[in-house]
Amino acid sequence: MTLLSGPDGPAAEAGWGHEHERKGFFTDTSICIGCKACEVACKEWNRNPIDGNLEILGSSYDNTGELGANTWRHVAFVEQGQERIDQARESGRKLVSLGMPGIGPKSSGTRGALPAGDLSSTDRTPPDTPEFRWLMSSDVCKHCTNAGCLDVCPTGAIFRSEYGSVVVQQDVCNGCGTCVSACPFGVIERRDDGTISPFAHREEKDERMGTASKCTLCYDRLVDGEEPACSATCPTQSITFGDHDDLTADARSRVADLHERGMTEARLYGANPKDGVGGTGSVFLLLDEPEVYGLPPDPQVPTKSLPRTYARAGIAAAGMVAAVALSFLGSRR
Amino acid sequence: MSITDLDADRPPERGRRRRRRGGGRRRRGLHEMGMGDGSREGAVVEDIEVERADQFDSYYGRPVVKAPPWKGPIAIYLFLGGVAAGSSMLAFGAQCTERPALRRNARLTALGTVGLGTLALIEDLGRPERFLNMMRTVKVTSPMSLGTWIVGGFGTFSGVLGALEVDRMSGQRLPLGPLRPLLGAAEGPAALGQVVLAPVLASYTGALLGNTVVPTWEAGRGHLSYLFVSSASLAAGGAAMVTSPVAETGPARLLATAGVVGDVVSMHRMKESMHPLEAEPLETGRPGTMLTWAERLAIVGGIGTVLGGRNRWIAAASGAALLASSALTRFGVLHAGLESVKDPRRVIEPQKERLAARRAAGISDDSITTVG
Amino acid sequence: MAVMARITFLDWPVLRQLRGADPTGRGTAVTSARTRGTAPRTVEADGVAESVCPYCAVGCGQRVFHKDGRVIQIEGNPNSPVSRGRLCPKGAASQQLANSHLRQTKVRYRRPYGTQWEDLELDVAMDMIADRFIASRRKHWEDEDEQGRPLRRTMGIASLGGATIDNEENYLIKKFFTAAGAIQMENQARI
Amino acid sequence: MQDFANADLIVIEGSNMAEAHPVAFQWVIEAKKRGARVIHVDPRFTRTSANADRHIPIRSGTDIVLLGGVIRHVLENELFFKEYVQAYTNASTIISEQFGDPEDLDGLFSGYDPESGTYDNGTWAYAGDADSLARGLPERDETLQHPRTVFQILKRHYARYTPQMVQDTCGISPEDFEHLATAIAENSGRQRTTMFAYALGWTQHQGGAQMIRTSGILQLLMGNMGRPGGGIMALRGHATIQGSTDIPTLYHILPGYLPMPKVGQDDFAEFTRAIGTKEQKGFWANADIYTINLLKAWWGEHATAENDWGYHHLPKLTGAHGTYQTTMRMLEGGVDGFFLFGQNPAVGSANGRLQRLGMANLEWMVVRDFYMTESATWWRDGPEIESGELTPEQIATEMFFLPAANHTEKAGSFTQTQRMVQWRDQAVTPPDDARSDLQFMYELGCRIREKLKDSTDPRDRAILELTWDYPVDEHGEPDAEAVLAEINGRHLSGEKAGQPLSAFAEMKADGSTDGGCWIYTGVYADGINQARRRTPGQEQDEMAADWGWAWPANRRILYNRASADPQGRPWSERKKLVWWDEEAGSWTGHDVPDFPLTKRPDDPGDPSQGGAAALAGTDAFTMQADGRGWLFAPTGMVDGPLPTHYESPESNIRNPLYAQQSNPTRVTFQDEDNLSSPGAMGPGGEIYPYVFTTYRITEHHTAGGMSRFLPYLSELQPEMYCEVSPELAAEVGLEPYGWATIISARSAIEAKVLVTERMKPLQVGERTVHQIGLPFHWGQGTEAIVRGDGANDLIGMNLDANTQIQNSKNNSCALLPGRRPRGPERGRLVEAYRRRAGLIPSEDPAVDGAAGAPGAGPADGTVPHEVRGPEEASAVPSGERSMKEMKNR
Repeated sequence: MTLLSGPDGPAAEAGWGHEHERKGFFTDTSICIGCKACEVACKEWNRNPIDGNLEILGSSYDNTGELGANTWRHVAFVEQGQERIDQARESGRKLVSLGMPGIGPKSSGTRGALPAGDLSSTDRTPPDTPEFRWLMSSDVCKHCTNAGCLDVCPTGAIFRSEYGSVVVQQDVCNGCGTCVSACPFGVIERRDDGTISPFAHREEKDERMGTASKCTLCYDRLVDGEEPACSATCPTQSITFGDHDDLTADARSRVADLHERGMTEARLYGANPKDGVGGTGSVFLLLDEPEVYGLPPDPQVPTKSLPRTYARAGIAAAGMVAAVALSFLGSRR
Repeated sequence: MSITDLDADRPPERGRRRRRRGGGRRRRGLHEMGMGDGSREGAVVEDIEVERADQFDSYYGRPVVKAPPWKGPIAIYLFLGGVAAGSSMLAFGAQCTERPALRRNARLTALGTVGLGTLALIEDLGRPERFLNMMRTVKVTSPMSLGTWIVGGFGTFSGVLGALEVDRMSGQRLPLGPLRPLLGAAEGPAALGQVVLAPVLASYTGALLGNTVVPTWEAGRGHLSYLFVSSASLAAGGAAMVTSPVAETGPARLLATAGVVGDVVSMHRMKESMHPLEAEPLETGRPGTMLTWAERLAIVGGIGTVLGGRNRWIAAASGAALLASSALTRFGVLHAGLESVKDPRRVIEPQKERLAARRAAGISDDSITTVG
Repeated sequence: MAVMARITFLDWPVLRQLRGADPTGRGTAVTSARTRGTAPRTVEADGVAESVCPYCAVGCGQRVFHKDGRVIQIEGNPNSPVSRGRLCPKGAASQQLANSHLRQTKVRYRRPYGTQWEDLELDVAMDMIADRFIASRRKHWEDEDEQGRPLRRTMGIASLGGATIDNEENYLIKKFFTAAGAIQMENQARI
Repeated sequence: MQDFANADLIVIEGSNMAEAHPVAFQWVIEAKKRGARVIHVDPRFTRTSANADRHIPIRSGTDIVLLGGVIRHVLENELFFKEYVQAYTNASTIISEQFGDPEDLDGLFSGYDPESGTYDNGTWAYAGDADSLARGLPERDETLQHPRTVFQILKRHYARYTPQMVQDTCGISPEDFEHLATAIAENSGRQRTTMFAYALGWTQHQGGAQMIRTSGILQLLMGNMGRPGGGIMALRGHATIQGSTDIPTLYHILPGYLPMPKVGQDDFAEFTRAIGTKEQKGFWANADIYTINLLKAWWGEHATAENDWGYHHLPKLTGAHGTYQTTMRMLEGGVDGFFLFGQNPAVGSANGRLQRLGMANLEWMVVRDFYMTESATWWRDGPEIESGELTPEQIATEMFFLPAANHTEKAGSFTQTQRMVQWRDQAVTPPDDARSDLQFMYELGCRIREKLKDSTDPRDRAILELTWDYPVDEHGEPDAEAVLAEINGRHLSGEKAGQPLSAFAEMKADGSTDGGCWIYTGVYADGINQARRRTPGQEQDEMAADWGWAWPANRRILYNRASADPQGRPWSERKKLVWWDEEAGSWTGHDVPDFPLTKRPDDPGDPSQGGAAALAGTDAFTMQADGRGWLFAPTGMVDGPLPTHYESPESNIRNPLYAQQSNPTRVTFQDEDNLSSPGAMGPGGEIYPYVFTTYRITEHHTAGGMSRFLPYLSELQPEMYCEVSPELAAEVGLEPYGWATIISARSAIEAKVLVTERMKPLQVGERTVHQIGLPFHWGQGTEAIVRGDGANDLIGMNLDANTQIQNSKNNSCALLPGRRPRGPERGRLVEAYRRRAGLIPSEDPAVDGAAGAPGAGPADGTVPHEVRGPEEASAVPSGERSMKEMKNR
């Protein structure tokens, strides 16, 4: 019995066979305009409550704060100056020199009818607006290959769908909250409050109250052949939905393209199946270190070390048995 | 800056209200309210201001991972589960070594604590009426799932044994009817089952907390089970010292003493193994205070047990101290964990360090961040 | 427990774990009956109307799903060559625009110097407005200017329209107001 | 919209496109992916800047200097598209000898009348004899050397708009200027095109129409008009704001940009000749036909040749009757009744206080909306109630709130920003008392007609004779398609009687056809609702001609004749759009050609006939009386034929170019609550040292009536805020995310403080200019989910004379840390500042501080409640420019 998902991919390992391609998102933050349509479309489709006290949160234009029980798409806003941009460019460049899977052959295929000037390898002049930048990025559940929340769920409320996504069955979940502590990205959360309409109809009952809640990759749309609400609405297609393999390939070529244009700050997040969660179903193109966006730099699914943890628990149990036995042996009357 | 005399008529600034959700989680501290440059913020965690570290990046100081929605009842469960586990083992020993009072009291303690503990566990669910959904599956990847089955089994055996003891105490006046012989026949198997499950019950909670990404628990992954069985031992010993006559509590005192030693040692070793940022919540704030007192009470209780354990009053007092120590340990560890998520540095710094260490060691193909 | 009761013994996930391809209980073994019957709410719609977003002037296509006389979902129309199915947050919130609990669907009336809103029949309200229109039109009627040149207009009535009223509506308003001589007719277009 | 993707350079100026038009921005991203450059010129670094290749911060209101600088750059360095300019613009046209330029008159054009504050544009005319001029054949010098050619005048006019002047006026570094100018020069010509996009960042200035003109001149010089990926994209802000100017609910025009008659125009022929003469070139020559068809549509059989087609039923204008003039009239008690159709002036119009006081002075008003907006509830929870100035018991206004049907509850058409008419199908019926405006207006009309049916008063004839009979459904909702059919027009007699017209060319002057809006003729061609055509975009080319219907004649790019060279060949293969097909003997291409189909490129035109026949084969600008794109606008603009920089009236900077400080034709209203800072023209200007500019953000819509009542939008931007630079925050002592009070000469509001490097102080000469950003979506009330002070309360009713649109983008204010005072103290704070600025000296109240100052508008403070600038501005349809001008929202 494997604790972690094997080479057949997460859906196959969860009993689904190979009928469906694994689906996912590619979020290209370099073309995000921070409009938050994804947040709204998500809430509209899923009828999720609003978040917060209707007060400015103090984080640029971000007033929903973070992913949580009610907000399944969250747009981060980060304002940065020159020094930080240089650092980001440098750290991106370093990733290349680390000898990681390198950038593929240079291609300018996406350039359209006219070549936009010669961008040969020597010309690494970074693009304009170098003094300041405003990063925007739409975050979402990662739908990990090895999903902590799914692994620790005691009720089977969380399951791996045939699309490889990780979905909570809100009719099953009893709100134990274990999954919340097992998500390395801080995505899943128990819905303990929230209302869609702040003034009217406060009594309106949300039948999903008290259960764990997060992005379902719009499972209830995928079964009908529709794409998720957020990617469908994204004006600039910063969010795209599709087969995971295709998206990862797109992501790689996009990052190569940006590097070629001198934007060495570009990097992918979640596209490496060898990482601590086995790669993510939602892949991101970031323009700075992950932590700048509130993402963990080296997430590890807890299940990875579970055998060792269990072994420790076993030894401890054995030790307790021994201690009790010795106590009785040591206090013979 | 006062420009007109009318300034005096302005209403006072509203205090910054906290966000409704997330309980006491604070969305921003003073530093984060800087320039909106989210990339470069010192973090302010509740009540403790951490100085601004220039090397540190986070998103407005907001947490990276979330704490589980666990509150007091979970700490109570951890505590009571430990007492139940230890008590049942004492009861089994007492049964084998014919210490009837200890056996009876320990069995009743086990039943009472496991029962209350289970109620506490249910109480903490978001949808308590769906408690039985825990029994839908058996998931090896879920300590909570396995734990549920352990508690379920242990509770059942405890029920049988507890019923027997009550029946005996009441001079077989329980309206058991034809069940009485069955119950009697079940005593052996039930006691055996109970004692098999007990140590696992005491130790699995370490895996439950350890198998998370909550920084302090995650870092304590390798030690929490040791700490918890020790705490269970000293608490169960303490409980026996409170409930049972000194004549029969010799093993309990020994177990308690061993527990104290294990408790103190494993806590220290756990902290030593941690990144300073991960250990910090165990040493500071309310959890730190609780854990300091837990240690003090354990030592006091331990000394009392060793030196005055044969005196009924000193034994009882020491037992009470040990029980309190165990409860504080559980509360302390729980809250230290909950506290540890509030500062994103506790997640980011150790992760960056381990990533850097792997890279330094030549492993560079397992990063979540790539360029191709 | 209601949920447990509905599950037949053979449907018990533990047994499905043992029987099936999902021994770790992380996929097919643990799905509930409701999950297996998942369908989007849009399939239950009585119909889909093709519409246009009412916010800015880009003119994004919308598909309006409705059921039992109520809008249940509004999405971008992928066929639109302008918007290609995409919507901004406002467009994406248009279902709420229609169904927000704050929406006012009854006539409200406030009498002069009144301190509260009152109820009023729509029919009565329309009649009152028609009377007032006629009276105010007469009261401020101007046949000619001070030089005796024809004006044929009234200054007693004004209107200000948003720019989310249809071309056909604008046309009728312009037509009637102009015929009535009410020239003070304005629109968001000048703001 | 899709045409953005064809551009090689996109200059977004005066628009925050990514935030205000996110879905359209996909085409900008598309263009970027195809290799285009995007430059954003804006006072603030916005979400648009974040996705541009370069952001150039500019001092608000100085766009004419920046673009004038680029014009100078391309003229001096001969970088303009010479062939295009010679063939398609009026560069070679010679201007009247009497013309005087601001260069000679220190900021004024010839023909200025200081008494009225208006221009007589007679001296701006083309040179030539009257008959030739009438036929669109002025004197020309094709070598462009004659000193009075438009080309030479233009050169002289912008000679001092140097990079140094740009720096000293706009606060833009020579490097940034160089970048912009070079990018535009490099991305124009045969092979490449540049597109401009603007929005209210240009229109909401006193002089905003001229900002748009500046980009028009530049685009003509660079040969970017009428070509793919070129032109000027007006990004309008409301679903059918284009439609509501085409088929206007505006005082100054009739459907199809026909002007409203003015007092004294008692003769029908005289009226139509003022619009367009039969001899003149282009399509305005048929203005009489368009008018007759409109009158036939309205008064049917009662409109006959004998009674001038019912022309005398039309009311006459005596001046501007815009929304702000109406507000003043309300304050004077001259208006009894007021209808609001989904509009929220208490929050959305300039000087919210005067708006509310005006409404408090009515006898009755009707609010038709979805929600209880601030304009429905001001009498119980408005700021004047909070301050204690008014109580409901004192307010006589009788209020009717009638719930409106929303866009899913009625069928009808919207015209989007690119003139494309799109039909909406009805999904559901409106709930309870909610009704469409169509039904409301129709039923109100029926009731009024019923009540007047026995009237013999000649005043009522226009109402009683009106064609007012539309089929209704079982809920009483009129059939919107029947209305659209009337707008389209139909044959009234002959063999086609009853059939819809298919093009405005079919309209007749003899009463045998009708049509409510000539430019929309064709939208119901063949009895088919063309606006409802929905061939999926995926199945069409980028032009998508089979989706909806664009006026005129389903043409997607106006003046597309100019996409071909004078000989009719595409300028380049890459920028091919419309060309002459010699074999077929007609124009053809990807779009509907904007030219008489079979007129050869070498056709000299027939000046003896008017209209389309008079056009030469190279007269690409078919709506212009001379067939040319106007670098120099002899008519149509009330404040000058060439864009000229003036400072905003409240600006604390002296005009670096001329002694004339501010636009001499600007319109203002005298009221104790409509005062202005004297700016640089008086000592009091320093009391209001900072510039504030208002704007829209993605998460909200206009005055909030369609967003602040929606939870999902409210949570995204829950509070009113101001954006300030770190430098300004330090100067004033503002705490990040604390509160600030912003005080203008009109009002004081409070806002949360966003301290951000996105706001950059600009060095302008000796002065550091701090600009403050204020979104205008919030309003004080109790019904919306999120509420706050309204930025429009700070703004005065000070208008552009061309458009009568207020200046929202460049006003002055003071800034204090902390919240504003409550109750009556708020008013006292405003007053204290006014007093310090000398706006209300004790003995001489209500005098604009700018009055009498050198170079200031001459009549400031002397004309009570009146406007300067004649209303005929946008009422005269002079072709290309005026079409564009209509788009200034």
